Amino acid sequence: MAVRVQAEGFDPGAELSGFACGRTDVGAVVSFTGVVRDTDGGLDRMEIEHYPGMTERAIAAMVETATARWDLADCLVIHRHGAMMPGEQIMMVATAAPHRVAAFEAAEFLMDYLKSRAPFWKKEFGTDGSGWVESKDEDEDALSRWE
Amino acid sequence: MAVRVQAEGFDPGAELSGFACGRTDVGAVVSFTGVVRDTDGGLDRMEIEHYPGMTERAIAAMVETATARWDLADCLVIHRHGAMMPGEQIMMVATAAPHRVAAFEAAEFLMDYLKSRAPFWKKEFGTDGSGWVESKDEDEDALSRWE
Amino acid sequence: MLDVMYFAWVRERIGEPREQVETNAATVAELIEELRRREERYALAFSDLSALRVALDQELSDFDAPLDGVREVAFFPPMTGG
Amino acid sequence: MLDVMYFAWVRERIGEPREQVETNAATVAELIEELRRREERYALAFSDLSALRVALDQELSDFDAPLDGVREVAFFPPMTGG
Repeated sequence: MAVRVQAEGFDPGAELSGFACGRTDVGAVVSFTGVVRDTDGGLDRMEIEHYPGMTERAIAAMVETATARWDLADCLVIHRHGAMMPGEQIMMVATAAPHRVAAFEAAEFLMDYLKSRAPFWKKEFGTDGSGWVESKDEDEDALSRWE
Repeated sequence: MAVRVQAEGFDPGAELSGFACGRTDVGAVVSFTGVVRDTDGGLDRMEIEHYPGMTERAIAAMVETATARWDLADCLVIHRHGAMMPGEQIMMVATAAPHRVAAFEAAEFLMDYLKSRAPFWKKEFGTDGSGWVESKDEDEDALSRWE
Repeated sequence: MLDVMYFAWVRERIGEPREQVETNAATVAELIEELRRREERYALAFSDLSALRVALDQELSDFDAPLDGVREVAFFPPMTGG
Repeated sequence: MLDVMYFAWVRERIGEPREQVETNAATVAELIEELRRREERYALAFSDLSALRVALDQELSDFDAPLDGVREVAFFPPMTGG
């Protein structure tokens, strides 16, 4: 189990290669990577603010809940803060489990909670000015699946 | 969209690094890797038989269905046949989409169909002899989610 | 003339991966009946149809499907990919 | 003496990321009332509580939570991680 909150970029492929490898009790590995999206071509950069200390605590609590709920062999969460360009990775979650359903569900659980319960705030800077990304009702609703 | 059916091993990390990268219309990348599991320590190797020709057709049809159903920017399926050792990768699915729900659902859809509708058969060789892996009712039931 | 293929334990019970079959069977079920009557190993392989799947020209099909125009028939147990 | 922190647009409206606040407020709601009365920028930042979240000592909490024993209070909009 590892949690990293960092400003530096990372390579999801390299992270996946080193994750839960050589373990014979693992049958399924799921990874999710979040990328800075710029559908309209008007985004210059994204800046992510976070709450140092609370971020690490909140993510560690999510990982602990996931580990108690699903049979997981390993779990990795990386989340960046600071400035990043379109196409760059924002964050990554990886889960390893004996069975595929546990690996998928735990990864989705962690993603849903990271979206709405980890203290990160995204601000977009583009050709039309800047603005804070607003939270979506559907992200809040997604949490009800896990109650 | 790429489908590879092969005897050779592969590196999921290297595959993920080259997948859908540098695209600014992608916000979410999900990967699933299936690994030869040996919980009891009695497995020497696994051999996967397949139906050349039908395998490629069946997987291509699944990818087509997924692409029609979800807003996907890219999709990758790799599945091995032949002999492999505990800890080795059996197969991999990767999906890239603007949004996380589509990427997750399409990856799970492809996994569920690969389990029960792609012509692969697993045989385990261990200290207690050899035997064909039996299909599970729960794998068949998983398909009903997508109907 | 049909190309008939066998996979996994069906192949092991029949003893070969494929063969050419001269038949006038109208459906998969009729073909299975013909094969069953041939030899014990066929009867054994086709003893429990609920444990078998069939593909016609590389598409999953049913036991009551017609063989009209079909060139390749494959019998195998439920798949265990992924 | 409380450490009060602000994030995202709350920080921008208040004009600083953190400050020390001398208060006898018993709850988060009382603290917000005190801050609101101070200056226009606070009134603006706290104008719509439905758009705000609060954490006490780095744990998400509620506006009616007591401040007894709390050292660090943080105000911010709904989170947008992931």
